[in-house]
Amino acid sequence: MQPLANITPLKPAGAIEVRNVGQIFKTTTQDVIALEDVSLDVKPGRFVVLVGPSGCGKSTLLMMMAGLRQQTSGTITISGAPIPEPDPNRVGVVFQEASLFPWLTAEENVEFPLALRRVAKSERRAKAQDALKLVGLDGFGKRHPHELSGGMKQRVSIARGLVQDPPVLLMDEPFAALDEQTRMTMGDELLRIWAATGKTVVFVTHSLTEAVYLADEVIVMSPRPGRIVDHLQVSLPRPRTYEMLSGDAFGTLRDRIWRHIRKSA
Amino acid sequence: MQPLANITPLKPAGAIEVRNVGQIFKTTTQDVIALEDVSLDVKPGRFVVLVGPSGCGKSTLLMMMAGLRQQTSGTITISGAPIPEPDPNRVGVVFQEASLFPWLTAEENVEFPLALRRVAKSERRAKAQDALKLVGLDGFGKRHPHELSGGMKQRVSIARGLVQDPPVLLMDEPFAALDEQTRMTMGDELLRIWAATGKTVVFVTHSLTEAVYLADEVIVMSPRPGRIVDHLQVSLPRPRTYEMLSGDAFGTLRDRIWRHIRKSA
Amino acid sequence: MRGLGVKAARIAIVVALFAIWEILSRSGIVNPRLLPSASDTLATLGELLQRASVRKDLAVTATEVVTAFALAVPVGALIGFLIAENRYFADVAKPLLFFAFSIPKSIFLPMFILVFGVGFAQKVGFGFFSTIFIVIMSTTTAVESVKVEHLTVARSYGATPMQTAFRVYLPSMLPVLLEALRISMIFNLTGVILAEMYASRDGIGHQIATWGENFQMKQLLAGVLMIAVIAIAFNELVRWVETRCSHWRT
Amino acid sequence: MTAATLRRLIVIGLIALWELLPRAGLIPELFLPSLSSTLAAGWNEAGEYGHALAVTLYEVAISMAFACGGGILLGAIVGSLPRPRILIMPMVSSLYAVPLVILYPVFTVWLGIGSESKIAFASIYGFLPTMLATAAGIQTIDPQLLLAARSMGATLSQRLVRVIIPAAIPTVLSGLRVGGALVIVGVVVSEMLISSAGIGYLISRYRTILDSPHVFAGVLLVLAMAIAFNAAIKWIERKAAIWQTGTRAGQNAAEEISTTTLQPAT
Amino acid sequence: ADTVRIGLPTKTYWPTTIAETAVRQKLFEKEGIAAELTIYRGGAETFEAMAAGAADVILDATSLVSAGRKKGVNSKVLASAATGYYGWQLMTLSKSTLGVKDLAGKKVAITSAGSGSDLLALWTQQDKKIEFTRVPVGGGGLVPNLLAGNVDAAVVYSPLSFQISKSGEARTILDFSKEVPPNLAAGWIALDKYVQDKPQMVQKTLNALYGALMFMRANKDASVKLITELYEIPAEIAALEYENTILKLETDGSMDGAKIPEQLQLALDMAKAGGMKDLGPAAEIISTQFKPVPTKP
Ligand SMILES: Nc1ncnc2c1ncn2[C@@H]1O[C@H](COP(=O)(O)OP(=O)(O)OP(=O)(O)O)[C@@H](O)[C@H]1O
Ligand SMILES: Nc1ncnc2c1ncn2[C@@H]1O[C@H](COP(=O)(O)OP(=O)(O)OP(=O)(O)O)[C@@H](O)[C@H]1O
Ligand SMILES: O=C([O-])O
Ligand SMILES: [Mg+2]
Ligand SMILES: [Mg+2]
Repeated sequence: MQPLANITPLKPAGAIEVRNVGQIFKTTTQDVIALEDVSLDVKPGRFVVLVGPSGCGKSTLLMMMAGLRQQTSGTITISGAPIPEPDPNRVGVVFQEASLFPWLTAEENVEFPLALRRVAKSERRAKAQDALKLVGLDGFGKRHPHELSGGMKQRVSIARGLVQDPPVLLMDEPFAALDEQTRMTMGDELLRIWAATGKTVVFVTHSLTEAVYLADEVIVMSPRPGRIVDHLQVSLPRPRTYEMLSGDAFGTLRDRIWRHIRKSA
Repeated sequence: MQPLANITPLKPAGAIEVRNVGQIFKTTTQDVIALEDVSLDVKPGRFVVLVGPSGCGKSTLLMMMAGLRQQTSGTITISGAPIPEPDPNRVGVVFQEASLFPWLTAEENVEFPLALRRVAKSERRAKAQDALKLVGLDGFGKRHPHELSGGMKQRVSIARGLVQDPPVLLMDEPFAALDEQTRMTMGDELLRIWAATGKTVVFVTHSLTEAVYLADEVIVMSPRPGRIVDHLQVSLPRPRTYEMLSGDAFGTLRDRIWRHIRKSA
Repeated sequence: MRGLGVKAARIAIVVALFAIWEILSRSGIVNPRLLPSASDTLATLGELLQRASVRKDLAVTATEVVTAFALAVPVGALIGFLIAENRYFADVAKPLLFFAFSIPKSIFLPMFILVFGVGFAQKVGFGFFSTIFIVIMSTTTAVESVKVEHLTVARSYGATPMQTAFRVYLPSMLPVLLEALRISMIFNLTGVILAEMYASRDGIGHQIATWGENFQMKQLLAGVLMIAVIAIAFNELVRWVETRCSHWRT
Repeated sequence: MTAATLRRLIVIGLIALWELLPRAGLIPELFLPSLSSTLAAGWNEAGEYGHALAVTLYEVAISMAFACGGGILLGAIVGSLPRPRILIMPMVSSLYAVPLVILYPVFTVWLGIGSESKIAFASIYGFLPTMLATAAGIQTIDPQLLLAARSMGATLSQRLVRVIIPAAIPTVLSGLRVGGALVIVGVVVSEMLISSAGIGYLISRYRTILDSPHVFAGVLLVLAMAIAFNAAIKWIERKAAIWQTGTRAGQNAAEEISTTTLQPAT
Repeated sequence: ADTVRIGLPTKTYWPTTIAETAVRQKLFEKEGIAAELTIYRGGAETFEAMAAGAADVILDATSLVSAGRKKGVNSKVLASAATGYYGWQLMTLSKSTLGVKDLAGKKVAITSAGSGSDLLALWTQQDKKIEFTRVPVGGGGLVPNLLAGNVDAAVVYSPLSFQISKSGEARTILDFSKEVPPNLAAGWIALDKYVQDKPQMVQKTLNALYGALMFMRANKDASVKLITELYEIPAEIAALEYENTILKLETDGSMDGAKIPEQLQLALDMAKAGGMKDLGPAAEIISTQFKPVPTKP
């Protein structure tokens, strides 16, 4: 991990503070209140999962944390400082839509963030290879996006997010297009990387099982306007195992979330 | 449903026959055998779910059934006739990526297939409204795709697929970006429409629960090269209920599929 | 609000340009005989527009320009579309057409007199000839920039070639196409005026040539301004269409 | 018949017509001298034409750098910044609407009648369409790609070079094609109007004294430049084909690549 | 009535004034024909237009007729119009002290290579035995480049020459109308085919044109007024144009005259010196078929 110049000693790298944040979209027809009065504290190194019905504002919240969109009201700080601009040294993003560059190969897409930082060719090739191996795309590096399946594209996009290695990683439904087995493997891989690097992860998913399996905390949102309706601490021990899925603690948490979603969707 | 001119009396509308189909992609680096010797018979009015690990060739198979891509070997017939060209009177497709036209509103996107057939303005507006309501996007008709969330876009795309009302409906991971509640509601809606219209549906999903819940038959594929490794009949009674999910029959089927996926992913 | 600001800024820039022009000329930084002041030029412009003959010339030129444009754009767009759509036709015609584009058209002015004589048909013919290649090329590129997945969707719904053209190609190419339309108009206008300057009985190009050769700078600049205003008016019209059609872009 | 064969037949047909029509007296030699007499005229004055070609090529090369390089760069910058785009683009395209050819004789006052004025004129003539086409192409770029690049901390120049230009490649290439062709036209036309060197100068000088074979020898050289330019663009297009994946142009290019790789090289 | 299409090389050039006068005085009507005037970019373009069949009778440099014959365009000079370069002057800026002799090694602006102004520049070099650089700047570039100091002198046509002389911007250092020996520089021209098909039309056209010249000679005020209007110049300049060009033109037009072959040959020789090749003998392009009978207003 590269040194972070712009953090204050009091707020360690990776802390996220969202204070009374609102987001209003102006459209041609009417104004849309996407988020209203959202407050949220994520301690460094936590794995936080965001769930909520379609259109409740999860992606919008992530975009604001990434500095890709400015909130209409409220403040957001990452590692103690506001984020008026995207800052890859503080935050990395894996988008909901794969957003690969069609003119680059899978490998080159993964290398892209490193190339931006002028990492030496050989080093970035090696890192890209590792990341592709991690997402199970060993040997697909030379393909262009249009030659990949939907799930493969999404995995390339995840590899691109991982290779940047920022203290905060925002992931927007990264596993949505994956089969259950791949999804599990990748979830475990992600937890391994997270544990090893101490990153803060904010992860959006629609799978409640996945949410509980991965999270330290689950944040549940309701739509129109998007609000936080619940904030659960998942106190299951780590490492998580698939046996836990059938345990009571797991079931209780999952049910609690499910009731929220059911109500608001 | 409109009358079908080009079906033979022997092969009723909605039958799908896939015989020894293979698909080889030529890429700049090497040739990719995406599918090999795939054979499959779908009787009219059946609900067939296709599962398999990422990159096994599900989308490719669907594209060939839709006449959007020609197989390298083998034959495919829909309602008794080959499908060298897309034919919206025989087959409708919901694509894996929403592929909405950015210059049209949600409503206009849904109306698109009807507009192509010169359906009267008022009629197609009414149909589009119905379809949007069905996918829970009542009131979002006037928005453009870039003003919608990922899940909303996917639902518009589903509405677009439903509005054309063909005897065969091919759906490629249509619910991937939806939360569990919406997913369930939409699954039930789909089953209702299916039961009422007698359509043949081929449905791709990564959720094994969803697969068993929806299907008459589940077809399991393995990757590189893509082959059919199992073909299950789901004999659970209809209408399906959520209580069945915890039943033994359900668990057995799910486990059987899971073992295949586990092996090949 | 933002629209107003942009308008104000634009007007400010135009005013500033005229002010610089005026100052350059009045202060003698540029010889006023070579660059008459903006105010003098505008006064001359007003005076010229009073003349029935000038108005008639403008009408003649406008008719030629509009006719040539109305012919060149659909024909060119059709050919361009065919090139993009049909591999065989493209392989035959594309290199030849692209090659023809890079030849200075004015070399062929005498040929047009040979074929059409001197008159309306010759001006329109040359305007057409000056415009069609750029229309063809731009259409081809615009077609080629269309996203494959959008075509796939349309294909899956059984869109006819016509429907694909109007419902997929046209909207997705619109920004490129409208830009092409603007440039085409400029070529068209230049073509017609060159033809008028070369041989004619009337038309504004004819006048401009005379003013230039007689060193009547005020009239020359006023004439150029006249043409520029026409071209700019057309530009703005296209832009208006563009903003009406492209609101979905962010 | 393959497309290439038909195309060659057309070209051969045109060449044959060029020789035969004047010979048969169907077109007066004044308008179109036969190809053979044109070639003879060019050959007899080979030195003069060679010198003129050198001058013209020099002017074309420099103008090309200004027009295409500058046009693509500025088009990409202006096209990707919404504010300047809204403010500047209308003014730029309006500026281009001023028929410069008419004012060219006056411009020579400040630019002289040497190569500088040709280069200035041709640069402007080719620059604006290149810039406008590039800027328009930028607008068709998927905004999601720019968002992704921004999230990875791409600076403006990195976004320009690594995202905007590659994504706009089909339009940029056409801008290049149009701009480059216009540079050739611009240089030759300005030489024809006012100059004492270059192919355009020879064309208009011989034209004034009705020496049509020499006029067409000059035209032939212009055609040769156009052919060379087209070959260069084709080469660039082939190099850039890989960038165009996901668009129609990319599909065509990919087909082209696969057909050429499948065919034995003969 | 049958229409004759008259081709004129530029607007502000005396043939235009004459043809316009003929139209306004209804001289063509009096001959029972109609006329359609077309103005071209220059002499070569006018000649091409005639060759293309877009003009029937043109006024142009006689040398082009000779050059055209070698290019498959058969035409003849039907009537002599001017034996001098009236109003053409070699000019420098007023503040310049250069004389003709001082131009050696300097830059002199001409309109374009091979044009009338080029011919005169070449003649000056030969006659004065000096060498200078001829710089083609186009008609529109002559005065601007002179004023801007890009060139040291310029060969200027009328009435532009009168205009900038009168305004005090430039002064004449050589008056070609006086210095160049009389030669048949310009005449009325038609294709042989047209002459053969419609000799009557040609005769009537020439009658009207020479009638117009006669009218102009007889009506100074009306003529000056017409020039003022056509050229958009002050009346005093128009008067100069009238005095110095219109009144100098050939009134007879007949190609029978004893001096004609010699004067025409001189014109061709000058053209040869100017770079024209393949010029035939003068006799080849003389037509004596017509003698203009000026139409009375
Ligand atoms: N650019 C925009 N203009 C207008 N409205 C927008 C825009 N972007 C998002 N919205 C609206 O804001 C709301 C929240 O959108 P967002 O994409 O954050 O949802 P989400 O929770 O990520 O949903 P999903 O699970 O479907 O991805 C939605 O109602 C959407 O329509
Ligand atoms: N145009 C293409 N060129 C080359 N290879 C391709 C192309 N399209 C698909 N493939 C390859 O074919 C295989 C099957 O792809 P397909 O998209 O059918 O997979 P899928 O089963 O739908 O996967 P997913 O669940 O990830 O969507 C993949 O290995 C993919 O890389
Ligand atoms: O020749 C021109 O098109 O300017
Ligand atoms: Mg989202
Ligand atoms: Mg797929």
